[in-house]
Amino acid sequence: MAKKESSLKNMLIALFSVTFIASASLGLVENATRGAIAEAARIKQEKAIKAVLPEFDKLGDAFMVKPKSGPDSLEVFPAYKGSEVVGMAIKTYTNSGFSGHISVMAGFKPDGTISGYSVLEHKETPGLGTKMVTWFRDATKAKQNVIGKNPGNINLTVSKDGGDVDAITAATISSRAFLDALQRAYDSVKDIDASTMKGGSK
Amino acid sequence: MSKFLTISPSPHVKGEESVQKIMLWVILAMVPAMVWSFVVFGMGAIITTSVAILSCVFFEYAISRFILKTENSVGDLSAFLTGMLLAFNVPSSLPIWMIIIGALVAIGIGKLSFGGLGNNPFNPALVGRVFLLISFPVDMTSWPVNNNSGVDGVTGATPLGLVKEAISSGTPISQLTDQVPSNMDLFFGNIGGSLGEISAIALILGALFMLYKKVITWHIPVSILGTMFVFAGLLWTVDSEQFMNPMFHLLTGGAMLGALYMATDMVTSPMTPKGQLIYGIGIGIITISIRVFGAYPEGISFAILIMNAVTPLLNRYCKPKDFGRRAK
Amino acid sequence: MSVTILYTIVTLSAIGVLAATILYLTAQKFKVYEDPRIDDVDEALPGANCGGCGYAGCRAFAEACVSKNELSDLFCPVGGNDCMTDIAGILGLEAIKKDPRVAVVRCNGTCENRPKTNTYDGAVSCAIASSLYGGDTNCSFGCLGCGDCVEVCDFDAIKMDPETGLPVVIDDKCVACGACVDACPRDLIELRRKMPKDRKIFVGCRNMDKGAAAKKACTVACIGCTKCAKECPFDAITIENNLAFIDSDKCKLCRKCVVVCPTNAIQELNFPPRKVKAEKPAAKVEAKPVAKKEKPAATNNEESTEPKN
Amino acid sequence: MSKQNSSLKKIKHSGIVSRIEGATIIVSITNKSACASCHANGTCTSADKQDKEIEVHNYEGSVKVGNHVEVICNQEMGIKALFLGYLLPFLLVMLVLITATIITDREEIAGISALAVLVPYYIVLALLKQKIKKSFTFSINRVLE
Amino acid sequence: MLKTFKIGGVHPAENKFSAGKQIETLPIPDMVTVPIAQHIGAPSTPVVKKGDEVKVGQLLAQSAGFVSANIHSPVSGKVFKIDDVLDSSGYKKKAIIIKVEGDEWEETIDRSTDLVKQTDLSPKEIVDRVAQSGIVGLGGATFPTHVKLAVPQGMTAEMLLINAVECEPYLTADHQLMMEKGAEIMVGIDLLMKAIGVKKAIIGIENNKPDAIKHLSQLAKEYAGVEVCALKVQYPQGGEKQLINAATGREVPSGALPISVGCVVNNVGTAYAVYEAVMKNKPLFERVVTVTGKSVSKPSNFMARVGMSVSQLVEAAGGLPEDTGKVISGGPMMGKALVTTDVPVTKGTSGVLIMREEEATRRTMKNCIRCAKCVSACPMGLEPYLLMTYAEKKMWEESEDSFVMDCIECGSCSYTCPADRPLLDYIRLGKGTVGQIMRSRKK
Amino acid sequence: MNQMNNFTKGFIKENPVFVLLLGMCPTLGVTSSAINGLGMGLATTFVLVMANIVVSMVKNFIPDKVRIPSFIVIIATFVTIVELVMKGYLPALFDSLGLFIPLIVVNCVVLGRAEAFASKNNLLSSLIDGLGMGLGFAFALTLLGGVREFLGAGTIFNMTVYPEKYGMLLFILAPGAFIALGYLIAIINHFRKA
Amino acid sequence: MEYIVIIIAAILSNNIVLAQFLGICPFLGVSKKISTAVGMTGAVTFVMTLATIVTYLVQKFVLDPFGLGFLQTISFILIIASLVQLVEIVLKKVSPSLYQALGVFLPLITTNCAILGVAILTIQNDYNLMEGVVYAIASAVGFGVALILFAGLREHLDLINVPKGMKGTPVALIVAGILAMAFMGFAGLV
Ligand SMILES: Cc1cc2nc3c(=O)[nH]c(=O)nc-3n(C[C@H](O)[C@H](O)[C@H](O)COP(=O)(O)O)c2cc1C
Ligand SMILES: Cc1cc2nc3c(=O)[nH]c(=O)nc-3n(C[C@H](O)[C@H](O)[C@H](O)COP(=O)(O)O)c2cc1C
Ligand SMILES: Cc1cc2nc3c(=O)[nH]c(=O)nc-3n(C[C@H](O)[C@H](O)[C@H](O)COP(=O)(O)O)c2cc1C
Ligand SMILES: Cc1cc2nc3c(=O)[nH]c(=O)nc-3n(C[C@H](O)[C@H](O)[C@H](O)CO)c2cc1C
Ligand code: SF4
Ligand code: SF4
Ligand code: SF4
Ligand code: SF4
Ligand code: FES
Repeated sequence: MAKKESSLKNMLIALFSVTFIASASLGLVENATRGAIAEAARIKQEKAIKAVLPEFDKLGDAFMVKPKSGPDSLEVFPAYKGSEVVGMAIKTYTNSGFSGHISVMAGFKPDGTISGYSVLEHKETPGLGTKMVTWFRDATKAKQNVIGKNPGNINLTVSKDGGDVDAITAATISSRAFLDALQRAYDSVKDIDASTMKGGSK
Repeated sequence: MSKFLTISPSPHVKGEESVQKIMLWVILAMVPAMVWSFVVFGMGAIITTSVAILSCVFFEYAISRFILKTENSVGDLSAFLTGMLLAFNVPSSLPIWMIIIGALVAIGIGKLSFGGLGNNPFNPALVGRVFLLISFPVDMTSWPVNNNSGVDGVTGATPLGLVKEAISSGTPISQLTDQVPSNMDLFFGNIGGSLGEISAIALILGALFMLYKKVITWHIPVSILGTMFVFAGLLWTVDSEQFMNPMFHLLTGGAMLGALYMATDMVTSPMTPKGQLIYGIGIGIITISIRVFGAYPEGISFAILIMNAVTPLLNRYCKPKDFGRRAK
Repeated sequence: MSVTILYTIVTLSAIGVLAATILYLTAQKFKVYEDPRIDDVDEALPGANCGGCGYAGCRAFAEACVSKNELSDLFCPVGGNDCMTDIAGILGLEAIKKDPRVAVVRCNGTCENRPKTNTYDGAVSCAIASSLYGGDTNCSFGCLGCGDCVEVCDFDAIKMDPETGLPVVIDDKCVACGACVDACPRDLIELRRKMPKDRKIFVGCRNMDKGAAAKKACTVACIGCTKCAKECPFDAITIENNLAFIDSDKCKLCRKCVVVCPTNAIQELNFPPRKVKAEKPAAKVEAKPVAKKEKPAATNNEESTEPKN
Repeated sequence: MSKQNSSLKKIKHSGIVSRIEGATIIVSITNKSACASCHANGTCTSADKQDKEIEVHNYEGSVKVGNHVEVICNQEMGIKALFLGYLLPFLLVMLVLITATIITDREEIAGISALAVLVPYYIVLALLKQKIKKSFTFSINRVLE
Repeated sequence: MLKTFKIGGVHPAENKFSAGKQIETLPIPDMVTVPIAQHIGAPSTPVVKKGDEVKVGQLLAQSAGFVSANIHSPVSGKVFKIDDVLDSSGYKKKAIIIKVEGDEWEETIDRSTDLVKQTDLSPKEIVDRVAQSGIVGLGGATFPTHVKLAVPQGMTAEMLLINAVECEPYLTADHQLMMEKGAEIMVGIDLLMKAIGVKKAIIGIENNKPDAIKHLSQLAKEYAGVEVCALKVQYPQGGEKQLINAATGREVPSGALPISVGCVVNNVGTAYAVYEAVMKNKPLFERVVTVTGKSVSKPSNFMARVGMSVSQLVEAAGGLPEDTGKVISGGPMMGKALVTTDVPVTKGTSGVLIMREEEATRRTMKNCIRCAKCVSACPMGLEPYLLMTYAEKKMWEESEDSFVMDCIECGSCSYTCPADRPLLDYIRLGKGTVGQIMRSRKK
Repeated sequence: MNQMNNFTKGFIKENPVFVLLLGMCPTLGVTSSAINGLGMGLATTFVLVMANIVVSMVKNFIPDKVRIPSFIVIIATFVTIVELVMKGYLPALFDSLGLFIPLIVVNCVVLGRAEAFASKNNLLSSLIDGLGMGLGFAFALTLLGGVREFLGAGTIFNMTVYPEKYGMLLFILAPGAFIALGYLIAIINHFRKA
Repeated sequence: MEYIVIIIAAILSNNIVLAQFLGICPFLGVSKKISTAVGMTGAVTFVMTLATIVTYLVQKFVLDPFGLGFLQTISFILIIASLVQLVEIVLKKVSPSLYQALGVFLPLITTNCAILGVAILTIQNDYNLMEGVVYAIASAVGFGVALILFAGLREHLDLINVPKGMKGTPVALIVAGILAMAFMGFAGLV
């Protein structure tokens, strides 16, 4: 087939059809994947929440709280077993990581003890700062494990700064930042009276 | 006359200097600091130094002989010197295999990849050291405590590390006075740190010898230390609770070692006095910036490497004093 | 169909058509129309980028071929006639045929033929040695042996023979780019017509001194005696400045001149041994000039036949 | 700087004489895109090439159409061109952007007015066409072939 | 502090073994070889032919252009032949070979040793005499002196500088000449001042010749405007640009001649030759030559006739030692290595230096370690390490832009380089090639 | 043209990364591990193959002068598709490749092949060419990622080879990317020429 | 303060070339001469700023309101490509001589990852317009710093005898690697 010559009409037609087809197919693909993308995001979030809280059967409505320090509000997800609040997952953050922003999902039992955490987003150095993903929940190392501890009772800072938690070797900065994020979460929710949030309100 | 006459273009006489001699003078200049490190850190220092030197010399020989297939240049002693400086830049407790990796990086990547002595744009020993620092931050920042008894295994912080920790956790400097060693201790080397950097006096003695032998000129050391002093001094005047005094900055960490022995490496520093002054000022500013504002307690290695990268530009734009060309 | 798809189509088509129009307009305004034949020619070229054709590189040569639209003064010495025929085919033009050429070193001043009189100890560079003095022998026309020619050859086609101290051209690798010709400060290297089986006959000497002086400096020097010129049936030999020169375009390899030369200055390479001489191989060893002269021929032979099998 | 290499002060570019109009020689140079200096530009055509024509006045030597020549201009000229072509409009855009942000605090207005300021800028440039022309002159350094 | 030039310089071991040795006159040999190219510029044209009888001082070859010089016979005898012979350049050049018979001088030459001070010649006449007598610069460059004395239109000379620096190690010819012929030199200076029309002359002498400084200062008292300037010992103070800079603080601009800063520079030997030519009518056919070296048994200063074989001088100084590795015509920094000692002495031969084998060979070169020693040694403010690289890589444009043409070939860079790089070898190559390119561009 | 040759040339002879030095940003940016390299490589391969197919199909409809804009649109479409699909089904990989997925658009390998090959050849050849080039790219990225992961963390595809404490962290970080690629190219050049 | 953090991060600790790997092609390609490197920096600054402003507006006022975030890639690339070309056309029309001078001085700027990357990152980092612009400028400066340093080093490499196998790209990459390593010293500087 002969090549189309470059007349203005031909070109406009060609261009228009290319963009048209492109946009149409993109729209279709977007349509098709939208559900999956939203689902993936939801699963991710739910997984994170599951990982940090004790067993629950249903999540309540998420709400925002204003932290004591820092500009951005934190999102809180209350979890219920029956109508009992069994814990709250808080999406907290810090900006003092070695490479800036770190986002953590932290779980607290109603009494304020930490039930778990998972690091959602960070840019820390592989091999150093990245260790925080597991470091602070190593049940065999009492001095570095934060699970089951209550920030109200212990000093949630690294031992170098006089606190009760051992920092990651050679990554004190990341450790400090991580603990800062936890502390922020604790401070923002410690005054919420869990019992007032009756489950199944909706 | 038994043989043919020799013909060559003029000049027919040659000065006394040779590459080997220059390197030898630097090595000799470093002996006091080395001896001091042996005294302070004992066996660890001796092992570290000898492993570093041996492996640098070995890699220089092996790589040029078997990979590049060029004449090996072990004889010019520059690999020996690189090894010595590498050892000076690491804690005496560094595992031996890490030292060997450092030597391989210094010689293989830092030097021979560019064609050997004289061609490398970056200081090989520092390439090795920074590589180690980034790759093995834990071991590279575990300092054996400086106790003359030579007991191994106890680690402590360097004065710079101590201060960095304290400041970043919000402790004002006035509360640190009992932890930070006195200037006298810093000067004579009664502190923890990398093997060769601890005793300012030993390093200065050696540098005076190099100055006397005309291996180095005053421009680089003076501009580095001067800039550090002024910059740190400014910060200190602004807030002496947040920032350490300038003398402390000069005497701690690698300031002396870097300014006197590593920034002065002729291969990687600018050619003209003017270029050297700018180079030194750059190193000074970057070093203090990293120390004070950055994540690392010490920044002189990075500062020297960065200014090494600027050196070609300085060579390009800072020309020697001209003769009869000004009018043009 | 969801409303998003509609938006998508509208937005994207708008952006797309707008952007594409701008892109198109620019393309129309600026884009160099690059003759696709340039690519084809470029592909046909050997890609050595040696500059032997006189252009900055193969691409520049390809552009020249296409833009000039005739090939009369364009020739790629590396690709040779085959390559030029291909190019002519691509462009539908007539290629001119050039006889393939090969570099020849016109000096046979080996250690025996040309005794050393001093030792050179300057920078290893023929250009420098040559600007300093007449060289480390009494011949101020001969090879200086620092290998400037070897240095410039991009094709590894010229090597220093450590035994003779003279450069040797490896015929199979030489593409006649002429880089070495320019590099030699003594003008020793000549591009000569390539003959069958790499045979060659040439005057291996550039010494323009008078006969006696030349002969004193080097046993195989050309003394300008004109015997060869008289002998040559094809008028291929001219004598100028006490020096004979054999025009390779006229020479028919009859080897007559070789025999008459009183100093063995004319070299014959890659020929089968002469019957008369083959009978007395022992004589060769005694007659040093001859023996030595055959030497580079031998190396040459070896090297050049090697890649063939 | 008392001494500066003169090669630093000159910018050279080779081109081909495409036309000669009286005293003006028009040299066509191929301007390559940033990617074109990459040696794979044969494979990658996002490496645009554009032909640009450059006018050379007052050349004393003789050239023919088709000659390869080396065109030079001094570095100050390049820097001036850079300033007028990119730096000044950039500064204008920034100025308007900052002012508009401060005054209106609305991003769309600030952004669009910042872009819009380029229109008058280019109009002014167009008006000054002749004047600018005078300050950008090229010369032929040597004939390559 | 003593004066010296502003940048660069080195200080090689002085080794002035022949200092204080009286100038000896050598016996006349049987045969002399007089090259026709003994100066910068066009080779002279022979005016004698084979078989001609010549006398001492008779014209042998005539100046062949503006920058060229006459050549006179150093001996009396018969022209044996005119042929190409190896000269100190290492190439064969044309020379007039004379078989010596007796020692018969031209009558016009005043052979007495009386000091003549008074003359009423005009400047023009002085310059003509200088030109007639074939005087060329004896400081090493052998530039025809009469050309220098003809100050170009539009320029004015302000002062004469006498180059008595002798900064080359080993050489003592100028030094000894000053000690023995001080009075004549002063007259020569007076004549030169007159010729170029200046009232001021400075004699630059390095501080390692205190006796010469004292002696000439004494003599200079009689001459208004002539002063002696003691200089710090520093090579290459003898380079004219450096000398001007050291003595006056002026800088000769790049590519310009000394006259552009109002100076004319002449060597002391030249001044003496001018005296002899003008006052005694004696053309230039002999000069002082130092023969020296660590292994030379009798380092000496000789008055040698042009055309004598270098080997004769060497014999007179005790013969060529067993372990000789190199024979140099001139000093160790600027001199030329000789292929053989069978080359003639010329007007430019200031010394013959014999080096032992172990001194003679260079060490193999290593990579440049960027120590910048060459940069700080270069008296012209160049960057030799770069210039060498440019030459190695054939980057001629960059060489030109880095002012390779300003190099005075003093060799301070090569001397000082710890990596034993043959810097000057390559820079000279660069200079030559760039010079050619520049010339071809002018055309 | 020989289809086999068409396919294999992308691996060594005309490898886009090692030989042609194209698409250096993703090459350096995503290769901190073998798996990331592979993921990025495959994503690029997909775009390359699809773009090649479509371009060779529509080549005759598109007038020369709007070729490049049309190609850009086509490529960008496929990139977006990859982006959407990955986000939906491989969210973890998408997170680690991040910015470099959209940047496939400007990867010269893609546009280059479309323009230089697909717009001149038939569908089958274009498909094979795209596949070969893409897999060559993927191969290079995986190799580089593997080397960096091995040297830096002691693992390959997350399988531990030696204890992590011996790993040279630098190789996982930015400088390691440059250095590892530098030596890889040197080694490959050596063997290619030999 | 916010701006200083953005600036220092983009130039030093998070340098667009040495830490983020954007714009490697021009970094390796246009770095042969220092003067060109300087010119490139100026040109890239202008284009990057413009591109960021335009793409920001499109994202915030076209794509986002209609829920078309997924069209980011395709629309940005088209916009940037045409913007770059538009600048050239306009310049050529309004001042041919200026355009000629630039042509001799600089290579063309084409859409490269750096420009597209910065536009996308501005959106991803949730910068507002002003922050985005500052980020774009700082990135361009960071690009320039890396480019100019590298150009100087390349000129040095041209003058030395690099071992055969390392010549060209390999040694350039090693230099870039060591440079990146040195820049890691700025980590945490903000
Ligand atoms: C390349 C590199 C990356 C680093 N990344 C981190 C990091 O992610 N988190 C951290 O806390 N420290 C990191 N550090 C280490 C810090 O710079 C610093 O050395 C450390 O915080 C010192 O404190 P420590 O040894 O007391 O923990 C890194 C160091 C290097 C060399
Ligand atoms: C490096 C160098 C060193 C020189 N040293 C001397 C010297 O020591 N004595 C001297 O008379 N001329 C020396 N000259 C030559 C002078 O530059 C100049 O040519 C001479 O003084 C001019 O005088 P003339 O023409 O009378 O020889 C030297 C030249 C150079 C380039
Ligand atoms: C072409 C040429 C013309 C010269 N013309 C003059 C002149 O007119 N006046 C002058 O004083 N010297 C003149 N000189 C001499 C130089 O200044 C200088 O003395 C000579 O080259 C030797 O100097 P040197 O021994 O320092 O190298 C000329 C030299 C050359 C090469
Ligand atoms: C004054 C001086 C300082 C030196 N400093 C260093 C150094 O810091 N690191 C190093 O590897 N080599 C050093 N060297 C040795 C040598 O220059 C170095 O190995 C080269 O950079 C290798 O090409 C130094 C040499 C001298 C003369
Ligand atoms: S030998 Fe000479 S002519 Fe032949 S390829 Fe080599 S450089 Fe070219
Ligand atoms: S042939 Fe010429 S270039 Fe080659 S070594 Fe001999 S003199 Fe040198
Ligand atoms: S020889 Fe030339 S470059 Fe070397 S020091 Fe002397 S003037 Fe400078
Ligand atoms: S003196 Fe030698 S080693 Fe030093 S910079 Fe100059 S050339 Fe290089
Ligand atoms: S791949 Fe990033 S600029 Fe080319």
